[in-house]
Amino acid sequence: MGPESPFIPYLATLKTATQLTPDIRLLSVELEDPDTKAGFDYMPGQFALLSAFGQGEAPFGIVSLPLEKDGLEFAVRRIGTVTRALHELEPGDTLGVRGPFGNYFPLDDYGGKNIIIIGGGIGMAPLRPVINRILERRDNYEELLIINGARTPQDLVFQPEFPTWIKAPRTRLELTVDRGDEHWKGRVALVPDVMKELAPSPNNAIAIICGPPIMIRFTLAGLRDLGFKDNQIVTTLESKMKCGLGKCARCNIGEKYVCRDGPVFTLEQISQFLEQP
Amino acid sequence: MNLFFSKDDLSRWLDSLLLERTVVAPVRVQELTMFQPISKVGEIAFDYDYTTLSPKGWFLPPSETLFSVQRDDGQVELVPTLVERDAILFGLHPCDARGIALMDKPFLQEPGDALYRDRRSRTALIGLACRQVRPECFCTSMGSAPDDPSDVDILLTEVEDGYIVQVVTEKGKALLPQGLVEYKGEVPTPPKLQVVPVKEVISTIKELFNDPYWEQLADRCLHCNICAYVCPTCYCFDMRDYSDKGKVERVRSWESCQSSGFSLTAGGYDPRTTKGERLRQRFYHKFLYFPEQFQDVACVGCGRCVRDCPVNIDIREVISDLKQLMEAKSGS
Amino acid sequence: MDMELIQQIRDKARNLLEEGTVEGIIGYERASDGVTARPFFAYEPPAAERLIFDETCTHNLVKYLLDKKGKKMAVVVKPCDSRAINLLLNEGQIERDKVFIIGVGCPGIVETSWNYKSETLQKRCRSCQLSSPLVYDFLAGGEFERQAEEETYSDIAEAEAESLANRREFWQEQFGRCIRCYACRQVCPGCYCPVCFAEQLEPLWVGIRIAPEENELWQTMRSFHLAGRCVGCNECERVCPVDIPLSLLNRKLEKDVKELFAFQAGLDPEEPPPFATFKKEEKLEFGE
Amino acid sequence: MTENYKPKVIGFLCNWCSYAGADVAGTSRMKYPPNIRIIRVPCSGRVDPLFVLKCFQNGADGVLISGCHPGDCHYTDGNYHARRRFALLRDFLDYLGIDKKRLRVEWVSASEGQRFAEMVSDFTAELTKLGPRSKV
Repeated sequence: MGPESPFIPYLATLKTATQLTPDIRLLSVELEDPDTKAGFDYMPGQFALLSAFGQGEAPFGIVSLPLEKDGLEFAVRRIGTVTRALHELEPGDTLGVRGPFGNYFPLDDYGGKNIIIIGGGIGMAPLRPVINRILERRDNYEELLIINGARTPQDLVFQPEFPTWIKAPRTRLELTVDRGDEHWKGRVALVPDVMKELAPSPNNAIAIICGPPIMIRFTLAGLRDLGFKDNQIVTTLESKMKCGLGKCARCNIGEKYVCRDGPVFTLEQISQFLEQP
Repeated sequence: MNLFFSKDDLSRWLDSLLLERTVVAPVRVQELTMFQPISKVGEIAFDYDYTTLSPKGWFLPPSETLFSVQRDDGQVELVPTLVERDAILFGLHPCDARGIALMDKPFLQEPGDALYRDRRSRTALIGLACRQVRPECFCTSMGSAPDDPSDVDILLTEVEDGYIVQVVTEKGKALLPQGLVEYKGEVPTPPKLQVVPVKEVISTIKELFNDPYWEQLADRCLHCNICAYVCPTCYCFDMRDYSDKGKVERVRSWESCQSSGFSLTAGGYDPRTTKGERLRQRFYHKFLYFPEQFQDVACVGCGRCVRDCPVNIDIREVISDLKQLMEAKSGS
Repeated sequence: MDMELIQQIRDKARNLLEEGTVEGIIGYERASDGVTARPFFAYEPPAAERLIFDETCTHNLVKYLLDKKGKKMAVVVKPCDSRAINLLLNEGQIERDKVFIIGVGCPGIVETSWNYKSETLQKRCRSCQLSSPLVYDFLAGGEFERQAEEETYSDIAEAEAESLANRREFWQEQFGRCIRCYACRQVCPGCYCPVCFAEQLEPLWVGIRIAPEENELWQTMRSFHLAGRCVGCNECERVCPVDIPLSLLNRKLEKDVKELFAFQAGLDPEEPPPFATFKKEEKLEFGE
Repeated sequence: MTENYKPKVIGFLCNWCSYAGADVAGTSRMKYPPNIRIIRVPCSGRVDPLFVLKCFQNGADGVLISGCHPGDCHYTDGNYHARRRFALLRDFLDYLGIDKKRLRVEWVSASEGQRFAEMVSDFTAELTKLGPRSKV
């Protein structure tokens, strides 16, 4: 199996690891081989398979933007054997990266539109590069509404970036939690209810949502009530993925392979899936 | 142009191949026949009618190490498993050869699996045409035939005192000794087989996705992995790292859509939880998803799942059930 | 084929469905090879006509009750299968009032495989002492006088007599063939853990590697988890696609449990199984 | 027997009696072979047969399970259950080709440091005679 085998990860070094929430860590990773690093181009919405050698591999959305100075970033929630090992890595340790895989958010098609971004918990991760890419080219887009929900205040993801999001032009950041605590002064409500309350208009708008299945189900219903059509709602599916190459047939939902045909789909596409995710 | 091998010619030839190649052939193991590397030609069960497991295991083994992780003074190196030796896969029936050709599609599709590709290119397939068939065989309905040479390098057909040698590819030709006598005799006609109406089902199966048929069929299913593991065209796999015995290696193993953890995500979400959904996935992958992705049906009609399913979920019966359901549905 | 026995089962099944006493019948129907039998689920009265019972009805249907928890089901039960009912009652997996047991006086089941029915009785039937199921709500075909031979575990004794090295080599070869299809687990009424130890990732007891050592750990632990619980239906050995003689494992433990603890699984739903109890004064082999 | 063969022994010692006994052996400088790796468990009843099998799979040559004398169990009946469990497992392993002498179950109280040291020495000597497990 020569080096070009798609099953062999690129070696990478963990540069920094910052704790975003009690169980989510932001890993900043640098590919060791300079040519690979230069050639590793990706778009918001694509994912990679991270290897914690000795445990295994798991798919994670790439949450940084390409050409950012400090390499690839992944938000990893500690939830299984691989994620636990990733949480135990120290800066300087070696890990494996395979990718980039999958399709991406077609942000260029959303030029001139109002963008509504709704994320729940770790669901915020794949949406971060979308937000930062929109802020990078702010004039291409109209209003940007970000609804970021979590179980508790310390579970809100990407808090260090909230100030820049709030200060960005024509951008509105709405935070909400299921359960507040003594010094939480913000909203205490479920994401779908916040969305209904803010009632964003569907004309010339695109809604990008990602979060736990229960949140997605109710948020979708709310969006439809507001008049959003299925081709205006985009999400990224989280399914069991092993190879990322369309071979191991673990990630297929209906006739679609999430790792190659997705993970980004419009609701219209998903509704035509034979099998509902 | 057909050549001819006497039984002794064949043994001598295989002996010569054994010198510098691994020869994998059907071998009797207690009451079973299994494809195994042989050390002497005498071990080969030339007259076998079926093997419990298909020869896919030579190209996608039940378990294999994809690469091992070597750490010396902090520097990590990934050492891939390499194919050491050329090999001969001897005595596989045409249906199994077609199974391998079908498995080539996902594994060689860009970006191709290098280990699989190396094994495929360094293994010559010497097929053995079927002289008798079993009641559960239906290869002709699946585009193969008891004497179909299309997916092997050489096809042997047993006749009175030897074998007809049909050279199919250059790779096969290069293996053969010089001066083989031409076979002028009459080529035996292959046995007839039942017809299974799979073509009609392929085009209509989509409509039956939410039909209660699947839950009823799955009532008796045990959700073991037999049908997937004996099947020549089931290639789903799982990958995990092992760090016991002082080495860290990434292992790839067979996995089946019937097992409980197949579509379970780490967060606990599983799109397929009921028995019917799980069993349906097996037939939809074979008769809809694979055809949509690779324009071919992922079944070769070898009858292994029919034979080994503990509760007789018979793929031919499922196909005819689906046909009747469609006819009832469209009122024809 | 005893048509009189079959008719009794069909009539009983039909009126159970007509009365709505049960939501479904778990029984047998003819398999697609026209020779052997396969499990069959009847939910509508007319479907009862497909029910059969003959010497090829080898499956232990009791395990299917675990998929139908909460629903009242009827199940066709042979004497050996009835021990599985007692096992699952003893372990609180099924509720007696949720199961209508159609017992069958069983003439004995023959060795079968796909498209093949032999004349020889299965090993478990040759030594079966039960003339009718231990528990039933309706008995089809009446009791069956058995002239069963004594279970002498002669094959186990033979294996025990082998040298340690021979035994090691024998089992290494048998376990070497295992492909971990887990059919032995999926068919077994005693195997119902939500996450089997073989599928646990934390800790990784067995893992996904299909290799002799992992296979040995799997087979040894699976059979040991059935010590004092295996009811001897021997379906695990029947379904094994690579012919591993699993009954040599289960019946070895069955013999030892009888000798050490005078207990046999599934005979009495109230009696605690061997590992759930103990006798202070018993010596076993560790002195004191 | 290769001279430098040193058997690898895993010892599951119950915290209340045998582990304390081993401590006594240690603190009073009683000599016993260092081949044993001790794993403290709350009770001999806590030892799962899977632990024993995993030890043998990972290369142990011998496994010791030591708990309180029957009747002295801190949890009243942990050792009674362990006694039944390993009486059965021992014969079963032997049946599968793992010599039953490689699995030893002993009752050592907190004061029997001497007896613990002698038992471990005796067990290690026996395992040395038996040779490495994988060789069998």
